[in-house]
Amino acid sequence: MSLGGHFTYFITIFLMIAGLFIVIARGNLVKKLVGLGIFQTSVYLLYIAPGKLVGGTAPILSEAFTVYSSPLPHVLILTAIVVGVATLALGLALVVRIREAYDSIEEDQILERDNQPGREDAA
Amino acid sequence: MAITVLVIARSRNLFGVIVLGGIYSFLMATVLVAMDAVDVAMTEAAVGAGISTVLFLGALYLCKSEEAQPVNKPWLPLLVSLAVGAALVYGTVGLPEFSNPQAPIHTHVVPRYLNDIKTEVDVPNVVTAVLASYRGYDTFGETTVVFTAGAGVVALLRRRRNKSKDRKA
Amino acid sequence: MSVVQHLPALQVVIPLLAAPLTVLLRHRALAFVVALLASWTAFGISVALWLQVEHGGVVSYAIGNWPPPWGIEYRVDRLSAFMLVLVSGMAAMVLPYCWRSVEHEVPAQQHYLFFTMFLLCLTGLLGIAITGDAFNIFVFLEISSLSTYVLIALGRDRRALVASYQYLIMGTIGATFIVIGIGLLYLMTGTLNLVDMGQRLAAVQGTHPVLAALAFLTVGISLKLALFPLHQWLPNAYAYAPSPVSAFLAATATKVAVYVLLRFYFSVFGQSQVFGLLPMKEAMLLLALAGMFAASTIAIFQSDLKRLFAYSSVGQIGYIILGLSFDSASGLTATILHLFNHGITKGAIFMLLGMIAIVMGGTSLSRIQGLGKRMPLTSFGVVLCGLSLIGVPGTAGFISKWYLLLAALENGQWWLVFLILLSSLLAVAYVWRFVEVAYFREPRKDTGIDAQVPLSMGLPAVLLVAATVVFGLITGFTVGSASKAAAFLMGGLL
Amino acid sequence: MRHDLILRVIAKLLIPFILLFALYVQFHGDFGPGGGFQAGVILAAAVIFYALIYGLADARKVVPEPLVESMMAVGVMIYGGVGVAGLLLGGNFLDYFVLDHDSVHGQHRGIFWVEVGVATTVSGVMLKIFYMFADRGNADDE
Repeated sequence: MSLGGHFTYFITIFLMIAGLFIVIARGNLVKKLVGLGIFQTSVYLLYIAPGKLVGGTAPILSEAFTVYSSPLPHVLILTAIVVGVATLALGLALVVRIREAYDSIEEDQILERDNQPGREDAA
Repeated sequence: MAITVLVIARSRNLFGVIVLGGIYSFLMATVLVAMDAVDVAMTEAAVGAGISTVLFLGALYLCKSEEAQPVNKPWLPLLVSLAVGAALVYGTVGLPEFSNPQAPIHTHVVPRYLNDIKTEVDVPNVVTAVLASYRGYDTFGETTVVFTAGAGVVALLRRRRNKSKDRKA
Repeated sequence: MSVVQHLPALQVVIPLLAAPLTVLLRHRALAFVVALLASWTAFGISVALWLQVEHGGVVSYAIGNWPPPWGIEYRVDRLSAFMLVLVSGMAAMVLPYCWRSVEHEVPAQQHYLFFTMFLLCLTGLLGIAITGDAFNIFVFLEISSLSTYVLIALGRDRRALVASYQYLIMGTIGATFIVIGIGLLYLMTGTLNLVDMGQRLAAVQGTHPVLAALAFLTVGISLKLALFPLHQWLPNAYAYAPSPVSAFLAATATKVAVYVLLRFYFSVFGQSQVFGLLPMKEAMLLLALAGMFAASTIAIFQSDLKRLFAYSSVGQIGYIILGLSFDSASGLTATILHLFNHGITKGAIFMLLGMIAIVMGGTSLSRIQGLGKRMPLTSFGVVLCGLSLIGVPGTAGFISKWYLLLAALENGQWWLVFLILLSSLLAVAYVWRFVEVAYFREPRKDTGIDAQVPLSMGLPAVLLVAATVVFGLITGFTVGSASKAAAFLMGGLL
Repeated sequence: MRHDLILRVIAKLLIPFILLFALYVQFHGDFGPGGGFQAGVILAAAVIFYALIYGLADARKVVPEPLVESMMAVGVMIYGGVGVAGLLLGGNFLDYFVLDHDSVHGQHRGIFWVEVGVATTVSGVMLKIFYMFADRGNADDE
């Protein structure tokens, strides 16, 4: 269990912490989405890195090679990336709408504007 | 890559953040190529650096581009993130080492993809074969997710003809 | 070929393909008809599958004819069959209700997209319940989540947008946690098929990655099912979403998340691992109790009915998790029973609230004064469902609470019996707030539009209210299915 | 930007190549990296490029909105259609073996159509999202 053998994991984890931190700590709605993206991207590494074999090649079969990296994680992550961008698109659409409705994309300002008195029964 | 992320976390200029996000995606794609995941790298570059950046900039154009000063000190989030990180370190320490051919992901399930693909599907790019055939249903789901997002954005952003009637609040 | 053989695939594919069809048609009425047919067919299929499982045991279906674990498997066992009936049944009930309800609550241009999203949400939930593949769970989870975000954001109030955004962030974090958990499991076992995973995990039981995976999956799924400290997204989301959406989500979305939790705990990790190696039992007990008391107490102080009952949902989820923490067959039976019973009760309540909102112009407590006179039937329905939430004999809620008490007694935890009864008193308190305002105050003069509740809304709501009473009296289907499913899970027969 | 001659000429030269590249990625996915999703993204990028240079209105004329919206749905339908075809021909859902007498050939056929479906949906959705965001921008200017 050498440190080197787990190096890729530690990088992954660092990125993950940073991404998660941005999501939770930042009040800006767009910034949160950027953080969410980083958080998700770091997961890709968690999947892909263990699939690599030193000396192996990309899993495109040909006569010249015998050792390939594991293809299954690649497939999963392709799906995950697509899901990620779909979420992002939706999130941004929401941000745009929020901005139109509130004229702000800062979380605390939005909450402030909702809590103004006399709004409770405005429907 | 790590530095890029740190700058993103500190910076309050959203435009810069987004551009950095694009750079981050490119770096990530490079790493992925080094990991032999060419398909994934290509997608990451197209999506992360391309589509997402365009979307972000598009959204940014509609919003303002400076982030306000955070009011409270972010200790709690930091704690939460670090706890998550700690859990992951705890978890990954027991994982098989990098590039270990005996790891379960190399010995179980995958060999059939690599060995039998010639007789079963006969497509040289194993990733494509697994994606579209063996696990085709996941891809069907994925396409549906994209469709959901598309229809969802339409539902959210389509311009209303009668603007006065909606959004009373 | 016979149709019967392909029911598992059709269960999900029919609503899935109906969704793009509605987009192509771009017509409100046609979209509605398509959605209605698809959801009713799905309900029929789920009942057929339930019968099949009841008689023939586990149904396995290899998609693409690739045998598992290489391909993706659909696997219907007793628990998933039960879930399928709940989810598709609720959809079949809620859809007719949507027709008139969206007229009031959703901008006209988006109507056909509302049905598209509704179908996609249904698809996602069914897909989660039926699949036997870990990653496939994630994919369908995202289909249902994304469509849910949109459905919530279609609410009229601008706060719906913020609620939806918060849910998107929390939900995505939850989903990513689930992916991490699945990833760790995959790295340790090399497979994604749940059954295969469960078998291969036995070899690496108790190792660090597996325990970390357990933790990540638990946290991720808890975010989705709104377990007490992670529930922040739920009240706003339910309160500002269009009412049919609230009804459908309250009845199904969190319940399916519970299903995923059960699935991972019992089919993959195995109970010995979950409850033996980590203090899960204690943690769950604590969180469940905290949820029951804190959320119910918050519910009492809400000024809006929708929010009130949304917080009550968080409290009720506490009961569901409480049953799980007993780690016994009867506890699990109570969990599964409460899933179902609370699902139909809450579905009924939110439907009734939607009707109230149309007639009275809102659901805040100050607005519905004197509701008992203006809408006697509707308020009577809410009271009935409220009784079910409290757990009064003769309603569905009583049955599940009864089993919960039995399970507590079985473990000799007398103090828990006391606590369960005490928390029911809190439920009495928040239901009483409604009763007090609706029956003992004079109607406000300025409220009340001269609107009639359309039959297409009233009928499904009445049916569901009736169901809460019927399932409180006739318990063969629910208790039978739940106890069999529980025995099946505890036996670890897979 | 509308009168920038150089940009327009370059765009006119580039766009056919982008389209060609998209097709290459689409149909060469069996042999090299690539596939329906990537091709869809590139395809959408080509049209977005066109819209940036020539203006949104022109792009709408070339690729009208109803078409884009239909593409989103049609792609999913194609994918599902392949699955249902498998059902009708006596196999399981998404069963490509039965799509042709020769099972390997059937696999090829299945993968081909599935990728077409993915590309259609993805490019449709990406374009639609672009149009939607662009639309909102104009709304603000009014």
